[in-house]
Amino acid sequence: MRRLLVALAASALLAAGCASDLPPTGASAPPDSGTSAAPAETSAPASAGTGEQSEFFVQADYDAQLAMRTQTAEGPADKPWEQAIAPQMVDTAKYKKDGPYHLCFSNAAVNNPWRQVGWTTMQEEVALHKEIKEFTALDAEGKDDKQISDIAELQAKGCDALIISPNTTATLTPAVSGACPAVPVIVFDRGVETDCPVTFIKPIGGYAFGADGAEFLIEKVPAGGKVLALRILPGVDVLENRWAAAKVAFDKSQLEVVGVEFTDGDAAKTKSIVSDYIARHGKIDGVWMDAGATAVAAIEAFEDAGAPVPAFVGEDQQDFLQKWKDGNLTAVAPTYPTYQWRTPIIAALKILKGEEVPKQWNLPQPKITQESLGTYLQPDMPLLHYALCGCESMPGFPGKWGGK
Amino acid sequence: MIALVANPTRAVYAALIATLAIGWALVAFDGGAFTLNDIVGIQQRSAALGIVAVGQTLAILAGSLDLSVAYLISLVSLVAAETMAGQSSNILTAVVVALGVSALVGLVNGVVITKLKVHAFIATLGVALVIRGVLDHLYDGPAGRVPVDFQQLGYARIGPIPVAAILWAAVAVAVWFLLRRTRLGNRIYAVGGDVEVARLSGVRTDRVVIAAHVLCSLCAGVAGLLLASRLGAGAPTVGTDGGYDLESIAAVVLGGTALAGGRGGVAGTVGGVLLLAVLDSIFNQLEVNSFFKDVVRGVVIVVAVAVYARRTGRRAS
Amino acid sequence: MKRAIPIFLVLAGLLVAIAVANPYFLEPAGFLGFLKRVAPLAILAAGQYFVIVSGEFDLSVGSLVTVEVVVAARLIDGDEAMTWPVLALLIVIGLLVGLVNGLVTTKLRVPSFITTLGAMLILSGAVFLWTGGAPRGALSQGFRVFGREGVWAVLILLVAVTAAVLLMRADFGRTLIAAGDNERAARLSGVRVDRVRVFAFMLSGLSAAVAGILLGGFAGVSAQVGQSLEFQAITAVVLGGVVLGGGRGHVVAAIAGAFTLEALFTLLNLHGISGALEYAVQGVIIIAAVAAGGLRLPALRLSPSKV
Amino acid sequence: MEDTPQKSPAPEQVILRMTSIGKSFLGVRVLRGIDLSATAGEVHAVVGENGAGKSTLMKILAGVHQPDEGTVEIGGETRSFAHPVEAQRAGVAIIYQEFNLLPERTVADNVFLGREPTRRGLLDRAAMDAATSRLLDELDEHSFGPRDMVKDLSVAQQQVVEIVKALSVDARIVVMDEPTAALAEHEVELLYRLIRRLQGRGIAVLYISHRLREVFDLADRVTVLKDGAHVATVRTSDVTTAALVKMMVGRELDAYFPPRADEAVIGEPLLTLRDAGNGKLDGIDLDLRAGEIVGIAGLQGSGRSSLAKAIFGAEPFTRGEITPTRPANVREGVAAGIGLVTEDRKAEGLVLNQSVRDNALLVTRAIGRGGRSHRSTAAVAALLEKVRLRPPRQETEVKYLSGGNQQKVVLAKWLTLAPKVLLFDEPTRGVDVGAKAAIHDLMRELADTGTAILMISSELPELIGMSDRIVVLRDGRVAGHLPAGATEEAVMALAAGAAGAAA
Repeated sequence: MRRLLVALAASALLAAGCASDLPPTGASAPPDSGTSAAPAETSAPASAGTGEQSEFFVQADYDAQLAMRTQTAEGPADKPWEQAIAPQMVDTAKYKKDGPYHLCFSNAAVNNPWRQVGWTTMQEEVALHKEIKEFTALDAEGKDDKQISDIAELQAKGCDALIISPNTTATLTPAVSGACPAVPVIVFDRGVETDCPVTFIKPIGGYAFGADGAEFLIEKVPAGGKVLALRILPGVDVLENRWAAAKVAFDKSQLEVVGVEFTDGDAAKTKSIVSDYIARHGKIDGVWMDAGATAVAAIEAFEDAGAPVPAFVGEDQQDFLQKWKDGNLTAVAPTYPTYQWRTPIIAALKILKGEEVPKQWNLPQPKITQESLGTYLQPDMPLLHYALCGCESMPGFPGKWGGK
Repeated sequence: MIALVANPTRAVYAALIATLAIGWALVAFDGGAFTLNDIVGIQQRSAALGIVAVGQTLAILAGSLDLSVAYLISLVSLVAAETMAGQSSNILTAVVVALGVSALVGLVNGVVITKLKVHAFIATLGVALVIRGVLDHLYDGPAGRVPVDFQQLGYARIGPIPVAAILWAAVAVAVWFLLRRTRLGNRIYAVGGDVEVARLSGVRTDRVVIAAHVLCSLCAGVAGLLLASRLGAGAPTVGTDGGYDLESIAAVVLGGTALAGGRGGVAGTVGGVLLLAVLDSIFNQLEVNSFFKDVVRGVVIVVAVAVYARRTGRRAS
Repeated sequence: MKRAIPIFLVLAGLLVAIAVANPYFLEPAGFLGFLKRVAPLAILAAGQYFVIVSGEFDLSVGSLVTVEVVVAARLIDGDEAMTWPVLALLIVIGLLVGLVNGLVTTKLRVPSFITTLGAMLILSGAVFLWTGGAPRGALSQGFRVFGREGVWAVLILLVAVTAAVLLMRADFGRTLIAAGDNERAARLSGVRVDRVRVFAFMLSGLSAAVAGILLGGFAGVSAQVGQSLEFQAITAVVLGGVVLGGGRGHVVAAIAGAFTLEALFTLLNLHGISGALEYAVQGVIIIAAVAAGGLRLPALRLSPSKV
Repeated sequence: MEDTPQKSPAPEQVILRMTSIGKSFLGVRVLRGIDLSATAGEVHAVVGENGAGKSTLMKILAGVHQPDEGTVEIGGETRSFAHPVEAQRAGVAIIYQEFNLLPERTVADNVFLGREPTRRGLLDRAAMDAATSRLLDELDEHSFGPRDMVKDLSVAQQQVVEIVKALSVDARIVVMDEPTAALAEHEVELLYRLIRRLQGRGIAVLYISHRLREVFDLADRVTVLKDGAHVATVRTSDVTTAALVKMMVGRELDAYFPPRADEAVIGEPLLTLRDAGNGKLDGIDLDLRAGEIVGIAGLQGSGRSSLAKAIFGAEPFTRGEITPTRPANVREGVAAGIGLVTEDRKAEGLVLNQSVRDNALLVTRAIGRGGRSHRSTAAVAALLEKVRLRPPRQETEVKYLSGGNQQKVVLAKWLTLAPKVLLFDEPTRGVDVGAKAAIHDLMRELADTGTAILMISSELPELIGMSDRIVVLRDGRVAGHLPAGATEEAVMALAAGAAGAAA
């Protein structure tokens, strides 16, 4: 099949007598054989109210991620961004060259606080390394098409390594495949459906995130308690995975999921939805969220309704942590650490120095609990700061991140 | 200089050349240089917006406008990619189906505006919402797969010229030809200039407006196909992420076409799109952040239209 | 006012349907919650009404709402003492943006669609340029009170509605609608057409400032707080039977349009038609409402007619 | 009148025959039992006062309106037109006062709009240009070509474009609605030549005009309408101007006008112009005195409306001495107590979608004069009573009123100003007879209470009947002064210049 496509592509090229920026590999395989894994279990107890299992659910990935939570990461203990869980190292000798280096970065967007914190962190990481003489970054502004052009443009800039944070998994795959032969490619955050990048850096993943929160609620909320699940929007793989894992956990539990709602990540909408549920059900015993950006708005809905704030799942965003501490809440914060923005720079330098790197670089993905809250909450950081930036010891801290 | 400003089309090209020159200098000062790759980038970057804007020109010339193009682009990319399902043999069917869907949306826009007498702003905004609802309901994320053959549309080049740019040029020339050399084109200007005059001259004005909308939607459909070929799949947010609705209107107006209709043309629109693309490219070279870009873009659009308004104002008084 | 009757019937129907589906709605707290939720959009609709009835558009209000909230958060930065000065500043910003929109539209004769489209890009770009991409700082509790406590929101809504009605009955309002109806006749009667239009834009800017204060108060700082509010506001106004192109429609009907839109969302949510199809339903209803209104526009007047 | 000798043209030559045409709008009968016929090569004038029904009749012929009664035969066939285009296809071309042209398009584009020739499916611009050129040549028009933009043409040239458009559809009937209204004197001559050429091609020309001189110059026959009814159709050679005027007016001139001002009532000048001028006017000397109605006569384009607009401040004077105030813009004019009742009520006088009340208070509100009491329902009721609006409903939208009532609302608007000077541009155009008298009475009452009034009118009987003094303009200058009760001939002689004082 693939050969046929390649042949077709080749003949098309010949026929047109023209050049193409299209990668000749054609349809490429996903990085892991996840798609061929057994179909997800879709049966759920009707009472759970969690609906059908997501079509994004892949059992093998789920199992792998949940297992990774308990595995010990290799690497320096005080630098989680340099740690890797169960690394399969690959040789990078063929990329070895002398510095100084020109690194390039195609960024999907800087359109939300998480990316903002990450982007700042990455720039500071670059500043730490004298051997990087030039760092060229293009912002795709959340547009797939622009990112495809950006990647093509960066390839012509004589980059020694190309870091890509893809805007969308499926649609950026051809562009990434196209860049691989020309330059060592490092992909992080969202993945692509090809294994051509030298390394793919990510925290453990969405299943672990979702499960961390759900397990917390199952532990804290008495049996029969009502749980409200708030999701940002459907269709984003990372977010789908978070919910899928939570769903699996809830389905096995004695909790009643009274609703699964989409908030568009809009604080006002979140607050309205939660208010409606409080009004309708009188009492909500737990709130699960697939991202913490609107957690505070959801908490406020309880405050404004004069209801006690139930067990909450948030994220490592400063405003939530602050609220948690001030309100002495029962809460947990799974994280999708922004320190992963440091790793690609480190990885790029390793590659260019010929040091081996993990093929899939699984970063540890801690969750913030009541016990560790004190260590992560830094009072003088802005409300939309993400605590797991791993940036506290960087020279620009805290000013560059807007802190005081 | 006065002569340049006297004609919006000439003005926008003058601005384009000036921007290129200034951009070149700035980039050189910054230690970079415009390469062949950047030129290719500009063409690639502008092709999709260019095609949409050429279509939007038709709607605006006819005294209307179309806010539904962005969602239509997403819809078309999905319809095409799903119909192709990775098979080269399905390409033709997919293109036909995709363009059929586009034409249908254009027809609905046109009919709602002319027969139900709903203001174009509301009509196309309403249709946009309907498409959005359908998209959200049916699709969770990228879907379908575009075969490699079809991806050539988005990636192949003939020498330094990307096929996408050739497609854009072809669409622009076709629409230019339509406006200059066909009855429909003539009547689009007439209807946009003065509906009553056109009606009294025997022009079936409703049909002209509907035709303009169908063509506008077809252009959006072509852009959707192009984007699907670039992405290798259909994506429910590709149209809105690109901001093709308001940006295409901005490009048209930047090109000197009057928002009220009846005056302007494709040449100006092409200039407007290229101007935006060159600005983009320069900003990319200088790694200016996207917020600053928005500010500059907003200023450029308002200033350009203010300059054109001064021109027509002087003539009127 | 006669043409406004349908919107009130539709609104009444929707409210009854909501009450049937959710009796809590009839309790004071439930209804207060609804009012609190409607308030920002209703105020924006009132502001947008002034602009539309004068024959123009204001697409910049969504961005402006975001700007207001982001500016407030950065300047207040959790400091209660800053609350009042910043509130005053927000009002000034709203009025100033309206002033610029109005002057560019009337004096430079740029169609308001383009002026405010440009303003939309400039505002959102500029504010994030200033804050480095994401909102910074924090709102004070004093600031949050207006949006969080239903009583305040409802009070502000009442004041806004009353002010809007009084303005439309005053000389300003009557000359504004006259300018939207027939600019030339208004000019030849001594109406300062440009000035009343500029005021209309300033009122729209002011409404965005107030809506921003309410929305920021309601749910806190967010970068997308104002997203697509401009289209919602225009939709609400048009639902109220106000004609794009100017000169016709009542401000109370425009505000009722906002209530209707919000009631529609609430009802769709109650019936589980959230997210996806909500938009489709909204789209169909807007077109149907305008078409059923039998509005006949002589021409698409997107640009100010020349005199 | 009906028994005026009338020789029917030979039937085979008759191109148009309208029989017993009747039409009502909203229950008001505007036309009844109208007969009209035209033969090939004939110039047939249609005359009548404003509101006589000329325009409605022509719109029926053009397919804009459909008749309630009667038939339209063209070339012997009974036709009914649902749409203007059908009338056009049947060979009826209408040249409206306001041209139906697209300023942003070329002459050829305009001529062939809606019927563009094609070759192999493509627009044949060469053919369009050639055909347009040919027609322009035939009309002996060489001052512009097919490729020129219409916006760059003069009014007279645009009229030629309209005529070329009519010729290009092989029109058999060409209707011209007040074609000389916007033309300068020398351009009128050219128009005459054009019309003769149309005649020569066997086209029937229906010529609608107020100007009896033109009627006698051009027309073979003339049909007189009055109050929506057919009065007579006569050969121009069989009738005198006086007889025609009598048929049109149907009454003694003075019968309907309020008595003129007493010398005693006329007071001090409230406005004095000395050597005033701007782009369109030059060397104007004029006094407007309290209690006096000054009539301004002149052909269209002589600067009558410009004079009113200049005094008002809408198109201000740029030179000369104007006392006591020289408004630089409308607001200054209004603030100085000057009001202007514009010629085009709908476009310039009223905000049609607003209520009677809103319109009546528009000026008050615009200048923010007076307190709340001025805006009270009672105050507006008193105002409407003063202008005799019937019925005096305040909340009715103005667009639903008759022309006469609309004009009364315009008047009410200015009365709130208690104007020192009130300028009337065609105050009774499109107003029915009853309302006309009421408006005339109101004007006189205003004058009697000390307002200085300037009145522009194309209707000489009205001008003569109302004015205490007449100033005649020609080409933007004062051509002469006439006392009250001057004859129409005297006015026309001055207006058209001695040489042109025919008829």
